[in-house]
Amino acid sequence: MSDTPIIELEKVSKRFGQPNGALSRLLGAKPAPVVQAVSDVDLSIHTGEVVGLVGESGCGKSTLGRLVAGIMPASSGQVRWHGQNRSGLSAADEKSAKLGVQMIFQDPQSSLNPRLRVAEIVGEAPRVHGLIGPEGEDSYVDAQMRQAGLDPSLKRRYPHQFSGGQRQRIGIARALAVQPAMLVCDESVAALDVSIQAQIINLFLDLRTDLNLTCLFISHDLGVVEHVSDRVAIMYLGRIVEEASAEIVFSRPNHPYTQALLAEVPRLETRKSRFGAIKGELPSPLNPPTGCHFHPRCPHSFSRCSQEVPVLREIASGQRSACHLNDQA
Amino acid sequence: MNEPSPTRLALSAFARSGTGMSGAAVLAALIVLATIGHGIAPQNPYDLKSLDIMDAQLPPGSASMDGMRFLLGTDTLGRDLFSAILYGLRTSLLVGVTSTVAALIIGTTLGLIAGWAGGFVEGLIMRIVDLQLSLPAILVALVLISLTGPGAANVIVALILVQWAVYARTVRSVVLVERQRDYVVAATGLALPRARVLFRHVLPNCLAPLIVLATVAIAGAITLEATLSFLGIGLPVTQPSLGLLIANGFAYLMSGAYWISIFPGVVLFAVVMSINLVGDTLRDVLNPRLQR
Amino acid sequence: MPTLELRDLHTDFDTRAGVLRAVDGVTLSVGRGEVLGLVGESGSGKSVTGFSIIGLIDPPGRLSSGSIRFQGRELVGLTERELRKLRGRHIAIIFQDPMMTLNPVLRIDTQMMEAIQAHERVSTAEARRRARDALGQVGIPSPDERLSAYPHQFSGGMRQRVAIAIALLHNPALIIADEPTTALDVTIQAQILAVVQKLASERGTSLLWITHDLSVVAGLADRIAVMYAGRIVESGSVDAVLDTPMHHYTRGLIGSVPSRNQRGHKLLQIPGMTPSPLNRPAGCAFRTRCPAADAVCETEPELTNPAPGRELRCFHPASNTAVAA
Amino acid sequence: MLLLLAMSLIVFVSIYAIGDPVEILVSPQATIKEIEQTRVALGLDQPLWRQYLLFLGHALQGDLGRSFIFHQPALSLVFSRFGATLELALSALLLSTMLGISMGLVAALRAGDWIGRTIMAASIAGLSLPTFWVGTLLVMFFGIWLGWLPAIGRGEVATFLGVTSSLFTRDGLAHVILPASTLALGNTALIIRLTRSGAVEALQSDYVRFARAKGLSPTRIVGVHVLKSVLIPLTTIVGLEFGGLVAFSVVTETIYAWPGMGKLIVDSIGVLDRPVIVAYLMMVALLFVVINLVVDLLYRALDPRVGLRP
Repeated sequence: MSDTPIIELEKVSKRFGQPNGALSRLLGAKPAPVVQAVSDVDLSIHTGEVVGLVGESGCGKSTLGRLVAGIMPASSGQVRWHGQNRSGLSAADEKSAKLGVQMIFQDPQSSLNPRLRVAEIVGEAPRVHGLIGPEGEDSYVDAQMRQAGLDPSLKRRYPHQFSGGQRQRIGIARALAVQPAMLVCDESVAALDVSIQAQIINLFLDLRTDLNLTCLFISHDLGVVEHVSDRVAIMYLGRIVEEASAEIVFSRPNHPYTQALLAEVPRLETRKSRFGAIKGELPSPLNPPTGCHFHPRCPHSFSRCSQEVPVLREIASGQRSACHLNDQA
Repeated sequence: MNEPSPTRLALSAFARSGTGMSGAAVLAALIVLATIGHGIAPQNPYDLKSLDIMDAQLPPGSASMDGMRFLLGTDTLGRDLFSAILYGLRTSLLVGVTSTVAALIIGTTLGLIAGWAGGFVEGLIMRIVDLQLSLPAILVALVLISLTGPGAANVIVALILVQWAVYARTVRSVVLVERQRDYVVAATGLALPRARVLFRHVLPNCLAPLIVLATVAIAGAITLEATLSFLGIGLPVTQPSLGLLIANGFAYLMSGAYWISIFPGVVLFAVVMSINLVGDTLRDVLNPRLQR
Repeated sequence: MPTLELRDLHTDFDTRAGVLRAVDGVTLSVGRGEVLGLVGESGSGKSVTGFSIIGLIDPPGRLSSGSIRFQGRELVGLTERELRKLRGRHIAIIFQDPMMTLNPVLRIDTQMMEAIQAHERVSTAEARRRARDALGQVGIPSPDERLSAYPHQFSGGMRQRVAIAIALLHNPALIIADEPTTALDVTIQAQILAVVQKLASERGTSLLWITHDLSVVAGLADRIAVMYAGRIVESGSVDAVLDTPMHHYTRGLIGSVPSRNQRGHKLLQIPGMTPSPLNRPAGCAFRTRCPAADAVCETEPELTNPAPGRELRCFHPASNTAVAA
Repeated sequence: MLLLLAMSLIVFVSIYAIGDPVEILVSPQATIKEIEQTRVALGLDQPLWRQYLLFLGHALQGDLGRSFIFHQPALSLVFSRFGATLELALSALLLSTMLGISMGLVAALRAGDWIGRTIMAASIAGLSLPTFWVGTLLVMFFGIWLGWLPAIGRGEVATFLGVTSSLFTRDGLAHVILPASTLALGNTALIIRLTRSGAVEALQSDYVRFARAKGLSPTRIVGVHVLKSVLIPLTTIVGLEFGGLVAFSVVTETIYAWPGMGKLIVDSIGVLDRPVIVAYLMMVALLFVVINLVVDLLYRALDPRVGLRP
């Protein structure tokens, strides 16, 4: 994998609620608390790869997804698209970089404009960007809908006339209509029923092989991530704590958080299990613990963990982990 | 095959509502009356030549000296009240609608700018809005009119000034909600031009609360104008609205000439009530939480 | 005598588009100290079943026929006042969304003490002491201080613990849990499951655990009942149903779980989608999506007993082999 | 405070920039010299900014100028009428809040049947009735035709605990009923609607369902769970509406010849008595600041979600 990654994040951070300027304070705006949603994340994704991003609510995985998709600028650090820093691109290159990554959202209800017909939802962006001429739009939209598993005869309908699974397919058709090289799937199957979820996952698997799509697959559901991903990154409170190929993460997890997470996932095979190995609450991102963010809940923590932030580094071939335990041998 | 749009669905829900439809029917009738009023009025109540002081304060149903019937009686100048009400209705509706539409446009524009631009611009606009909204409409109108003097144009300006802030605040808050929605994020991700996202995606989804608000606001504007006229600082005597007609009759209540004040009042009430009924039903059918 | 026994329960909703049969003849029982997992997808009627049991169905919904026996006593036909004496005291319920189940403007102690004093004449001090003990039992640290807090000062997981503490206040014979961990994170879900598991087994409480997640039920329940389109299509012990599912819907559901499949390969999916409750196919509601359906399925399949302790509603049961892994 | 200052500036500039009171004050036969003298005497010859600074300086000492008409300090003039207005507004507030909340709750509980629908229809009618017309009707029916209640003036006042009010005498109370009802009507309708929509929402909420699942009685659910959730947002509205009541008393006071500051301002606007107008507006602005403060404090006290977080 020596070729240039399709997308590369270097020391990327995202803060929300910057302190207000003097002027807006004068106008009475309340100072917002600063939240470090993503801090110093390094991540690279190569063409054709599916990287799973796992974490619990509030860990910053959705924010990271939006940074990758170019919907939000990073507060610091570099996002490189095909090796080029995305913030330094010309307007035309920036647009093509933006179109190159498309998002599939969690809530199929709110991700579609309720006042537009499906044909317009899918066809708008390719038409505006000149990917298709006016005469070709009809057949192009039909093709995109068919590719996403939708009957093109339904294209005069509005989103509210579709079921959840079908709406998710519309969202996929809309994203694919601008011919992206990469998809960011943000909890794209979380809101769906199990049987529909399986259909959408299968659709992703098909599209991946057919179109050689690169994919960042964000989910809290370890089972789904394990099933679709080549590589998996585990996030905890804004930081990536472990990253490795899916086989390694699910067979030999290194970070105590990954281990705990895997132990807590209910599985069909485990009957009458005893739940509850991990203690404590998820800390608030407003007020994260010092040092390693996981140390208050970690069964192995020692004094260094509360003082020093562990670095994400290679601990075995193709496995990176951020834990001080790896320094004690 | 065209599927019903969300707008069509809301309209058909409206058509099923009894109160909404009866309000709409009364309103439609009143609008028709106001439009053709000058044609069907038995006399031009403001052409002094057609008035006869001998006909003054006749009760409803009386006949004039020259045989004309005064359906709703006459006022102190011998003016046919029915005709006066038709003229007044037209004026009231015109003032209410004009000022509301203007305020709607101004408020919506500023609200969109505030919600979309954010930062300093938003802060500035919203401070002004807060200031405006912390003062009751009638007070602001009172002061403005006392400065500029009465007159149709001044009343309309005052009505615009007291109304725009509500729209600005509503539009801004809806825009803030809508722009967080995934479909707007998706439109951004599809690199669609900002103006297109704003006007084609965000704005149409903000319209529902605005329509409701504007409907009710027309009723409010008509009432406020009537109130100002009643206090004697509204429209000029040469162009009386329903409010002024009521005020004119107020003094004669004591002497038993109830009709001079009552009938214009009933019409005013019917106008405001029918608009409110329509607005109330619209609120129900356009409520996004009930929409499926 | 089972703690709870439902027989041919029907709950309908009168809508403008017609009568919606949310629960369409459900028969099930929960024994003393038993955990029954009621599994189904959205719109299957599983939650409505749970609410029907304690009479919390609001118009336009109504319980139209069937029988609900709780500890041998018939609940259908009881007055609201009689039902109220049962609710919270003998049958408790835990809701899905912990952020919404507690009143945001009332303190925790108010909400706990009123639950005690609704059923027992006890002093305020005594009620408060019991509320504190209950908080302690569900693992809330420093319960004395937390009593005077408001719900917004708790995380989602902590709120669900409070809801569980309230449910346990009167030591009920039955707890109906409606997806109580769905809105929670994995690690928090595990904690909640641990609390419920421990307390229910210590006290011999029966649990009706309503969920869409087969994996949770696998680790928690004694028996499973699978619901589809308002009916129970299959039930039996956890091992029997999960290892050798006989209804094709159950098989499809299990096949859809990613961990049962080989990584990167396509999942065994169920084609099509759940039919609208207003427009269900006659006969077996699953036949439009079923690989084994034929003309017979247009008539309604009866509930059969293919093996001891198992019930099934299907004309063409799948052969007793495990789902292909 | 910022609001007060902004108000004073806006009010001052707009009042003093437009219109010339001298023309109204002096007789039409006055010579130019006389006009000039009046101008100097009133301090109107100074540039606008200096007039404002002067005005502000005086305002800080409680001096808002003398009325052109009554020739007494404008502020004390307004203040002397303040009590009557406050009394009217408070009576109306009390009336509309009590009536509005109870009827709103009933409308929510009986949302499906005729009682609920009747209350809602009545509330729309209440919102649609112009205050001045209602006042007119009430004067006609109760004051003139039936003669049950006095329709004009404030009636006898009495002083109790240092507060002078007509609420302490029978005659005074009789005088208050009509104007207060007139003033309260629109507000009552509004509170009914807000209470109903809030209560309907609360009744459908998960926490009410959970409260029912706990086996609580309907009385406790409505009286504690629903009522408290409804009251909190209502506090803000009622506070703001109180300001509206004071403003709208302009109309009511005109109809009932109630000697409050609303009647004073209408009269003053008619003759461009600027110091009185300014004093009235500053008074109202101050009142609004106080109301906002009280509402804010009340809201904090009632809603646990506000102000408790670090």
